[in-house]
Amino acid sequence: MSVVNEWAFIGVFMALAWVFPATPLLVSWIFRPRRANAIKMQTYECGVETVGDTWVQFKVQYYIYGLVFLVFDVELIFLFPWAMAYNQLDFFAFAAGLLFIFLLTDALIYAWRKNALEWA
Amino acid sequence: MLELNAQTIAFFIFALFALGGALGVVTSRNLIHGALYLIVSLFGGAGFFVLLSAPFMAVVQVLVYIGAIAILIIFAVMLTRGMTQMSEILNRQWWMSAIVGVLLFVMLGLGVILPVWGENGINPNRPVSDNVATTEDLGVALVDGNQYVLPFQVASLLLTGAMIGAIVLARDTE
Amino acid sequence: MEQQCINVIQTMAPCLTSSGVDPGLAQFISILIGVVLVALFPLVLVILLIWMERKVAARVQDRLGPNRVGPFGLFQNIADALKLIIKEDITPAGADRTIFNLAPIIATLSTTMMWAVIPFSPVNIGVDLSIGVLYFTAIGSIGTLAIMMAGWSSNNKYALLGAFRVVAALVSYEVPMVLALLVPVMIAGTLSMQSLVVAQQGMWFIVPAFVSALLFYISNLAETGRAPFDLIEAESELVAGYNIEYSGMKFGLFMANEFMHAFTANLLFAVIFLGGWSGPGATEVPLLGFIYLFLKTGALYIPSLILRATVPRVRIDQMMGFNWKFLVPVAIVNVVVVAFLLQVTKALGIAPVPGETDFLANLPQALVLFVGNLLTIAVALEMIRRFGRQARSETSGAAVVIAEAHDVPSAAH
Amino acid sequence: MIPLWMYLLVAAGMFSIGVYGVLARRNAVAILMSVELMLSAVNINLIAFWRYMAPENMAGQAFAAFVFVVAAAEAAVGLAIIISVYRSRRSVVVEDVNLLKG
Repeated sequence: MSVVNEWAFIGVFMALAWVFPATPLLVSWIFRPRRANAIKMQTYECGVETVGDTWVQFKVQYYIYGLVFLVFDVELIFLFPWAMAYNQLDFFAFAAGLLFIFLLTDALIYAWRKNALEWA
Repeated sequence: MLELNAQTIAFFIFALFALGGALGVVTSRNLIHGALYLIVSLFGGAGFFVLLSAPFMAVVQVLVYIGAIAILIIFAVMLTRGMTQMSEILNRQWWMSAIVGVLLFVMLGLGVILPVWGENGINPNRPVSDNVATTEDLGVALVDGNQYVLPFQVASLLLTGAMIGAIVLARDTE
Repeated sequence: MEQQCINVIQTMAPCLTSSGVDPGLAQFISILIGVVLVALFPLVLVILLIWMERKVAARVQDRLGPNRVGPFGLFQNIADALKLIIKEDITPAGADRTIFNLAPIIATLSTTMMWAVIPFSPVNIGVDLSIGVLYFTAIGSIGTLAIMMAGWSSNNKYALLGAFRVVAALVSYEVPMVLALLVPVMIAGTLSMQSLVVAQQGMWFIVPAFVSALLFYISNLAETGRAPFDLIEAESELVAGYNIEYSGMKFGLFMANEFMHAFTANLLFAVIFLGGWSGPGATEVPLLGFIYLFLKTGALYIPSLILRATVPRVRIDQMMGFNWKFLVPVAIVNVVVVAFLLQVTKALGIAPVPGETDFLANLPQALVLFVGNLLTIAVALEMIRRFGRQARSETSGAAVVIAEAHDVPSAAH
Repeated sequence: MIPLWMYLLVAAGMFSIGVYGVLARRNAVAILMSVELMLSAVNINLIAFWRYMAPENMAGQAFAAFVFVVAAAEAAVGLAIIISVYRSRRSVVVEDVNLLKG
C-alpha cells in the first residue's frame, strides 16, 4: 500500500470515530426528558451560589509547565528520526545526539535551580 | 484536469479546514475560539502533509501545534484574563490591512499560477518521483557531519535559549 | 475465488474486485469494514472493562460488587448505559454549547483512534503506519485538548481549575512517556508498531529497556488518570474536576473513555515492551497471537485495578515534582545510557543482526543493556534516598509537621 | 495527483490571512496566532516543493523541522512577553504598549 492509501484508513477511521460517540448522544437526545428551568441550569459549585466571573486569575506556573513541555516536545522532532536511524549510525552520531540532549538538559537544570518547577 | 478521486476530495476538505480555520483565527472575538480555529487550520495543514507523503511531519504538526502550542496559547489567554471579549478586536487601520492582505494574496496567487518562475514549477505533466525520502533518512541526515549536524545543535541551543528566556520573562520577579 | 475469500479482512478488496465491483469502491468498502471492526471493538470492550473494574474494586474492599443484573452482574453496565441515555441532559447557563457538546466526542475519538495502529496478530492490524509510535502519541494529545475544551466551556470555576490542573499534569507526564519510547525505537530501529513486535521475536524489550518500561508504565498511569495520579477526578478537592457540569450520556462518554484509555495504555505497553502478539505458534495461527496479546494486557491491567483500589491520591505538587525532578531526569539519563551501550555492543561485535529472531543471539546485547538499566535504577534510587533524607532533616521536629498540617497549601489556584 | 500550484495557492491564502491578522488585530495573543498561521503556510510550501521537486533529498523535511523549532520558540517567548507585559500594564492591546515611544 502506498503512504496515502494507508492514511485513507486513518481518514475513514477519523470520520467514523465521530459517529460512534455521537450515536449514543443522539439516541439520548431523542429519549431524554426536557424540563429545564433557570435554577437547574445554574452553575454547580457545592450548592453555594456562584460568585463573580468564572475566569479567576490563574497562576503563571501552568504556563511554565506548558512551556517546558513544548520544548521537550519539539526536541522529539529530532530525537525520533535519530533514534530510528540509530542502528546504522556511528559513534559521531551518538556524540551529536548526546550534545543535543545535553543542551536541552541545561535548560531543565536552569529551571530546576530557579525553582521554576515548583508547584507552589 | 483534475480527476475526482479520494485524494482530490481529501485535498479540498483539508483546504477548507486550513482556510476556514485561518479565517476563524483572525475574525473570532473570543480568543479561546481563535485558538480552536487555529487548531482546525493546522489540522488541515497536517492533512496536506499526509497527502504530500510526509506523514512524519503531519504527526509532528499534530503533536507540536495541537498538543503543545495550542495548549500554551490557551494557558496564556487564561493568564491574561479580561482580554478575551474586547469590544473592538480590530485596530484603526484594519481596512488598510485587509487591502494589504488581498493584494498579497493576488500577488502570490498570480506568481503561483502564471509561469513566472519557469515551466518546471507549474508543468502538470512533469513526472513526480515516487522515491520519497523516509524518516530514517532524516535521522541520518541530521547527524551527518556533511549535512545538518550544525543546524541540529543550533536548534537545540535555540530551544534552550527560548525556554530560559521565557521562564525569566513569565515568572513573577517580586 | 472461494479459497481467496477465507481471510475476509485481508482479501476483501481483491475478492470484491474479482466479483465485478469497481476497484476503488471495493477498496473503500474493505477499509470501511476494517475501520468498523477496529473502532467498535474498544467501544464494546469498555462494557466488560467497567464490570471488571467494579468487581475487582469490590473484592479489594471485601464487597460483592454488581451481582443482580445478569449472570455475575455482567449486564449491570448495559443497564447503567440505558439509564444514562434516558437521563435529562443539563447544559449549564453561560456554557459555550458547541464546544461543550464536542468535548466528550473528541475525548472518545482520541482513545478510539489509538486502536488503529495496534497489531493484534501477525496479519490483523488496522493499519501499519510507518510512524505508528508517534501517531498514538499525537492522537493522545488530542485527548488533552478535549479536557481543556470541556473545562473551559462549562463556565464553572471548579471545572476550569480542574481542567487546568489535569492538562498541566497530562502534558508533564507526556515528556517521560515519550522519552521512554525512544529506547525501544532505538533498539528496533523502527517507528512502525508491527515492526516493533517483530523485532521482539527474539527478546522482549522489557529486558533491554527495563527502565523505559517502568517509566512508560508510571507515566501511563498518570496519563490515564489512574491512582495514585487520579487528579482528573479529585472529588475531595475540586468537586469533580473538569467534567463537573456534564450529565447524562455526555458524562457517560467521559467515564467510558477513561476506562477505555486505561486499557489502551496497557495494551500499548504489552505491544511495545511485552512482545505484543508474539508467543509460541502465533505466526501460524493468528488467533493465538490475539489471545497472547490480551493475556499480556490483562496481566498488566488487573494489577493496575488493584493499585487503584489500594493506594491514596498524591497531591498535585508532589505529582509535578515527581515528574520533573525524578522521572524526566531518569528518562534523559536512560536514553543516553542506552545509546552509549548500543554503540559499545556494536563495537564489541555482540550486537545481533537487525531482524534476528533467535533468543541466544539477542541475549548478550540484552544482558549488557539490562545491566546498564539496573545501574541507572541504582543511581536514581540512591539520589532519591539522599534527597528524601535531606528533605526530612529540613523539616525535622513534630512542631513543624503540625504547623504544616494546618497550613494546607492552597493548591487550588 | 493534485498539481503543485493548488497547494501553493492554499498556502498563499493562509499566509495572506495571517498577514491581515497580524496587521489588523489589536490583541497581542491574536497577533501571535496569526504569525503561527503564516509559519504554518510556509511549512506547507516547503513540504509541497520538497514532494514535487526533490523528494529523494532530505532538505525539504529538514527545513520544515527547523521551521517547527522556530515556531515553537516564537510562541514560547512571545507568549511569555505578553504575560510579562500584562503583569505590568494590565493590558494585552498592542497599541497600549508604547514604552519605547519617545
